[in-house]
Amino acid sequence: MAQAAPAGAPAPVLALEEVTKSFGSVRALRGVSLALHAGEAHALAGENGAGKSTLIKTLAGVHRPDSGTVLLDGAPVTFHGPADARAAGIAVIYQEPTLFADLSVAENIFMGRQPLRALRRVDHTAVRDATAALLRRLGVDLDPERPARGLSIADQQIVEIAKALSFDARVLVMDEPTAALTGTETDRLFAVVEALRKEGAAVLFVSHRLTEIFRLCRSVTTLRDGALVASEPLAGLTEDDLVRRMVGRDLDALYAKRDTRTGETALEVRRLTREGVFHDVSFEVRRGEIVALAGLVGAGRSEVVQAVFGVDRADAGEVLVRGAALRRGSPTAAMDAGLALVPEDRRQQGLVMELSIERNIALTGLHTLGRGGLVRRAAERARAGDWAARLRLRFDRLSDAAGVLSGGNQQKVVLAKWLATEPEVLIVDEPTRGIDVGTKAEVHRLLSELAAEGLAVLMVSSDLPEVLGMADRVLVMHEGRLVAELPRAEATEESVLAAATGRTGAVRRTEAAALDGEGTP
Amino acid sequence: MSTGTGTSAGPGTGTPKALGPDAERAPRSLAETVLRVRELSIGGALVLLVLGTWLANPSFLDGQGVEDLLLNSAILVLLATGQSVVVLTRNIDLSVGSVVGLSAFACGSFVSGSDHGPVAVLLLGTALGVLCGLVSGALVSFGQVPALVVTLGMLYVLQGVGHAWAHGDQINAADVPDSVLELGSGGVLGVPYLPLISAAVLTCTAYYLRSYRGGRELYAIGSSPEAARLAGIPLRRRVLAAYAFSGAVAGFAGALWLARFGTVVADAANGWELTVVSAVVVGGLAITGGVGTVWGAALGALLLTTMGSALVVLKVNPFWEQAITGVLLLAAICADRVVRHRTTEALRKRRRP
Amino acid sequence: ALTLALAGCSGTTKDDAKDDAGSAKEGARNAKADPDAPLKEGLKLAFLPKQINNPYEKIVDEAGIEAAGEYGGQAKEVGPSDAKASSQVSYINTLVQQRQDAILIAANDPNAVCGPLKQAMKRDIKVVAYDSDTHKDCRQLFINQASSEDIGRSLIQHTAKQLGHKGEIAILSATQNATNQNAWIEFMKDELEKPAYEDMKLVKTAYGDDDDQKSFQETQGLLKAYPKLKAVISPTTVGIAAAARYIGGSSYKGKVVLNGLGTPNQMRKYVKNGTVEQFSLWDPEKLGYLASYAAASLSSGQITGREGERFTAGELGERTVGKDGEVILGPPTVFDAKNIDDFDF
Amino acid sequence: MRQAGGKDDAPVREAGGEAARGEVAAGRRRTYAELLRWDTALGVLLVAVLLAGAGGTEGFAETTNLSAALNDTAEIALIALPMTLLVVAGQVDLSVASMLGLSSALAGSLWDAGWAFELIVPVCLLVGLAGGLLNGWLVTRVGLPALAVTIGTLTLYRGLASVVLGNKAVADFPETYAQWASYTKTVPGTFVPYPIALFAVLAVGAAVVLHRTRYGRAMFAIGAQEQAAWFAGVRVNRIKLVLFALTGLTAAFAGIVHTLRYGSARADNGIGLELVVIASVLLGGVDFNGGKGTLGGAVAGVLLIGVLNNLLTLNDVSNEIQVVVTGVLLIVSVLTPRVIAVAGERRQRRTAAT
Ligand SMILES: Nc1ncnc2c1ncn2[C@@H]1O[C@H](COP(=O)(O)OP(=O)(O)OP(=O)(O)O)[C@@H](O)[C@H]1O
Ligand SMILES: Nc1ncnc2c1ncn2[C@@H]1O[C@H](COP(=O)(O)OP(=O)(O)OP(=O)(O)O)[C@@H](O)[C@H]1O
Ligand SMILES: [Mg+2]
Ligand SMILES: [Mg+2]
Repeated sequence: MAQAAPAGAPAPVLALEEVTKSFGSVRALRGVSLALHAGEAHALAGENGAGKSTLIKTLAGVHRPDSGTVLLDGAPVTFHGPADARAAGIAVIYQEPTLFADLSVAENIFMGRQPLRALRRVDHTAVRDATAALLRRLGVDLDPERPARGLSIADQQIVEIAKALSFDARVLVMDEPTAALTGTETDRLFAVVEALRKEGAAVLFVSHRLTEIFRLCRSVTTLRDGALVASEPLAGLTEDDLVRRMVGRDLDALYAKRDTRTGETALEVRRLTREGVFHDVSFEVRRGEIVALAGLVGAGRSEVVQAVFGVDRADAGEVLVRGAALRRGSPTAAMDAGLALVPEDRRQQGLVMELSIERNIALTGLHTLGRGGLVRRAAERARAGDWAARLRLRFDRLSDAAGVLSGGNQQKVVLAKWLATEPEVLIVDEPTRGIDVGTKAEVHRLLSELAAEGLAVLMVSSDLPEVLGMADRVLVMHEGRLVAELPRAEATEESVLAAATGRTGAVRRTEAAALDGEGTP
Repeated sequence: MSTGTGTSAGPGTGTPKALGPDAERAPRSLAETVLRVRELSIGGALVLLVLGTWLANPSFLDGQGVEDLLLNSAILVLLATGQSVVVLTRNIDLSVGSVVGLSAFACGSFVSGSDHGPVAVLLLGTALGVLCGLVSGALVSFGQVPALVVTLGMLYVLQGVGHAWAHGDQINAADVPDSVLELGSGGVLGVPYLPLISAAVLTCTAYYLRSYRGGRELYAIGSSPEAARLAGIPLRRRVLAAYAFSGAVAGFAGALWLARFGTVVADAANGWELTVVSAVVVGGLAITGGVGTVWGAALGALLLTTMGSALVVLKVNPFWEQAITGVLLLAAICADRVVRHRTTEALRKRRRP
Repeated sequence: ALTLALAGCSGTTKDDAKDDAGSAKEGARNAKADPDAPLKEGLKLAFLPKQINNPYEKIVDEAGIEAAGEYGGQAKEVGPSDAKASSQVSYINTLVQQRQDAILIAANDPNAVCGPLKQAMKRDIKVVAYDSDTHKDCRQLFINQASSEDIGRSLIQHTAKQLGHKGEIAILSATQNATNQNAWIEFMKDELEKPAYEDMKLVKTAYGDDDDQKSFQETQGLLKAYPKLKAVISPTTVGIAAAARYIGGSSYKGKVVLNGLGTPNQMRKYVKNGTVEQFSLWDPEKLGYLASYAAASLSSGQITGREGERFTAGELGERTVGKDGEVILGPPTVFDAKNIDDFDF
Repeated sequence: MRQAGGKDDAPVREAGGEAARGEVAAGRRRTYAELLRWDTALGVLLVAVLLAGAGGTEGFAETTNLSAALNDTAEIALIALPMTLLVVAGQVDLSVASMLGLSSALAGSLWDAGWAFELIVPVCLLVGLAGGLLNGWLVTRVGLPALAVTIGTLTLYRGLASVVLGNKAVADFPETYAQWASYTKTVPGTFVPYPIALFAVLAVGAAVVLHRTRYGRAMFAIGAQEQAAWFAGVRVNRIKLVLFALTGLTAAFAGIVHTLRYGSARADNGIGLELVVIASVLLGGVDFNGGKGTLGGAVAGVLLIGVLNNLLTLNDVSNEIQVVVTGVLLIVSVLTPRVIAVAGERRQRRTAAT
């Protein structure tokens, strides 16, 4: 396969040559080569499980290649650990944020590289100030001294970005940094990355949002099943070309939302409040309807759906499913009533990483898999196998730990686990985070079909095209309050963004607000 | 243990992650209180206990009384300091009791009938402790095996070795040189050496943990070993060092034990591992690592020993002593937990009015 | 209430608990004693101390093992490293399995070891208790260091003399459940009832658990809690050593009397520096020696453990089995500044 | 270790087409893996020790010896069952030995007061249940870590035992019941004493619960990732509470067994037993961090320590050395699987490189 090095360019800053890497019987990388040049942004594309993260971890010194070489400035190097790669000026944003939950944001960013003062003591003030400056540059409002515990996935991602930007990297590697971000944050990130690139940094960028690839990068390497498909300039390629390279075939329309007739109210939320987090949130979702909950990062969307499902306890208000009030603070009660929640954080909330794929999928429906508390293994396996096939899960064995799956495939397991409960109301929080284009279409088709069959869907998503494409109705949150409700016809990028940023003048006052009046006895 | 790591499980447990992102906007003082509250509530309990006992029996705080209190807690404070450093890295060292016993006996046989000075004894004890710590540490960090199992194994191994070596022999105070015993009973300006030494070790450790990269990295490792690895922290070296430190402190404490008690059998500090761990836990260190300070652990140790002394001074029926200690212990950790929970809840509610 | 009553009627209560104790022993005892039988060669004896690494027990057992050499027997010491009530039991079982000729035991708990010892006697293994007794049905002989009554009363008598029969006293014992300790303490209390001691008051019994450090702190606590305390009696070697150390290093030195049971090597320093005036103890080596010979005589059939039987205990000369199979070593020695240098144990 | 029959260039299987073939291959691989598992290895080791003992040590293989040796592990074995479940669920109970002592002391003092033994047993069990519930309540409702809570109740329950019985030792329990707990009375036709027979039955029950029921699945999930379990609708708190209650109950029952077996009720019965129980469970390959382990492994761990100690004692190996052996075994138990894994990785890298 041809290397697409720009003619006349100097030796690449960082390159891989013929690298292979296996995990057990899974061959994640098979003879892959890649070259990153100073001042150039390069994209890495591929389906879920194609080997992108593995490649990145090889560059970062996390994995040692089984064979093949890593070249730094044209000379072969061996990284014995992430520390070596860092020392060589490689900054990495990993797909899954890995923060020190108990430490402050500032410490997280400067851990191991804190500025020092006399006697080699850590200069805490300098750490804080430098962090504040960084966060300002990224345009986020985070207290450098708050602990990382409790940050939403998006905020965690932002801290990771700040961490990577905080040192003068020669190579900046980003594994799906935007998966949890909304457009606003993505724009800021791109501006900063662009500046770095202009200063001469080499950039490697992974994303399943193809538009972002075209916006940021000049060339692209595509992987399929761990093997190199092509490494070429982006100029002249279309999104469809890229998809074809990734998937190996053509894809149909991306968003397959079917129009359906909505039925009676399935889920009703009345004046739900969790003090300090969200206030007076009221809305309803009907059978057959997909309702999107939009807003900026940190608007409180995830908090609302978690309270609805009962994993967090609301301070006031009630949740009704088919007219019956749910017991507060009990996910079990919610599940019994037919609710399902695909949570936002798959590593902490969605999956038990150490358990096998089949047990993860079975976890939500153990009582249906046997009698008298017993679990029939065959039933368990069948259920898992079924859903794995429906969601095109890539795995080695169903008895493998969920933790060894690629990010996108983990997300599919979470989806499978909840869809398998055959809920009547499905709440999904960032359902397609990290899922590749092909499967995303699949998921959307699935949601749409299920809605057509009478399922009520409440969807939190930061992916605006997804919101606009899928939702029958869009609810918009701003700073913990529901500020707008837009029917499909009125929902446009502008109207949603305007409401999400608090410019309420532009938005029709919501029905939900009107509902408040009658909701109060 | 996977308990309490940022889970919102259980309706009653509340969400430990409720520290607001906008904590900044809440009044500073409150936020600061929260940060310090761990040490505050335990310190408060300690003060209450001392005051209460003193009111009931004023001789509790006379010269001899204070001296006894300080002397009694000195060794436990030391051990708790060493243990905290290990616990911070999300590990545990159950072998400390055995290390103290072994070191005390080794130091005893070393000085018995000789005229070695205190410095030689302390060095010997420390060296022995470092050795034990390095073995546990190497197994945990390089062998990548669960700390609890390894150190429980080390507890047995060292205890067995110590007992087999002593085999019923005992070091008599009469054989220990006076210069060594002086270390245990003497003092400067009326303050005994032992608590001074403990305080010095404690302060240095606390300062290192707060103000040096190495110290901060210990917190990082405990908070998330995975993230620490990705951040390029030399994980294994740091964990090994933590164990070596804990071992060194335990070995050092063994030498002090000899100096203080003079009479030593191989099972000195036998069974102390759980006492040390409870001191650390009472002091607010999370057993899951990354949270707490050595000051807290020291306060926990002080609280435990003071409780024991206070009950005797209060003439509590000896059959009741242990039960009351248990209740007080539970009360202390519950109070600490409740206070912390209340504050974080209050903070959350002020986040977004 | 009804069910309670019913259960009370039909249930097993203490009164109908049957004790078949002694039947095993009776069987063994039916054998006739033959006072002229020679000591058998190659007897296998096992000493089972309370705790294997207790210095005092070690002295006793080593003397006993040495004695076995004199009459051509083989003795060994086995045992647990903690003084728990239950931990001796598995040792008894294995000793039975090893078909020892005799088991010599210092019982941690008179009841816990009873059943297994009976099993041993059923298999014709002789059982001799020493230092700390088990039930009289569960052994053939008990080698008592001194009669419990003597020990208890004389400790009070000595202390009273030192105090001039006046003042508050406290006892620092070992564990709450130590049988011999509790027996002595009972006799101490009984002695104190006498009119001669009406000005003396026992204010507290504290427990140092035979743990050096705990005993140390308990002493501290006693002196703090009872400012008028004039004397501490510690009838345990660990306790008295710890108490001596605390008192010797504190302001109480010379003001508070310390008496009890201790070994000369441990206490020498405190006698010399004036912390302790006197204390007492029997000779632990003789205890082991006597026990060893008693066990050999039993195994050789010279005696069966009945009252009045006689046997020769090597250098110690002839001894007579007393009531309930007790053999008494003799009165304890009182150690003070004058004689302490004559002893080394 | 390539997939049998799989195409070389299809390393990652998509569900569907190749499923059947893949499963067969996976099944075969799993049996190899099973052989390398620590708990299986431990079972093999146990058998080896038994055989070695029977061959080389006089008196070991006699039924009386085996009965006595087995019965000596009775309390540890009984408590190890719920403890295994607790540890799998990421919790721990250090107060078990104290609860054993409390139950024993209570039985003693009630017996001394003339109560019927048939009435004493349920009262002790109730107290055990209450103690377990207190532990569970503090963990689930107050939100304290299990280690901290049970270190506290370890002191409390032992203290209560001493309050109840003081320094008395009560004996003379009814012979009929004492017989049932003794090693001299065995299940007819076997050398298995009744406490161990009961343990065997309970062990089967516990194994079914842990490995075959949804409650067992939930325990694994809680131990591995509590928050994810809670999000999946697992009643985390309820399961923890029940486990703590069961542990307390079993500890109290073990207290009665202990009392009858030794014929002695004392406040200090079973002191220090908690670490032995935990050591046995951990030796059996149960992960203290939760989420991993098998009941069979824990049972093998308990029996191995018991049998090995008996064998060593019979061979006059001193107690000190036995302690060292236990320690070394513990260390080896965690080191071995690790060494095997690392060796496997090495081999894999070599084969991949060529
Ligand atoms: N630690 C591991 N152990 C075993 N298998 C692994 C491990 N890490 C990755 N894999 C496997 O390697 C393959 C490639 O995974 P990788 O994470 O690189 O995919 P990816 O391209 O990043 O996918 P995604 O877009 O979903 O993030 C997957 O089949 C995955 O299951
Ligand atoms: N338990 C918590 N404690 C403290 N802060 C929290 C907690 N949970 C969330 N937050 C913060 O509250 C805000 C609302 O979070 P939430 O996750 O609901 O936002 P969101 O609208 O879903 O956005 P995102 O896209 O980040 O998920 C965020 O700023 C988040 O950092
Ligand atoms: Mg990936
Ligand atoms: Mg969210």
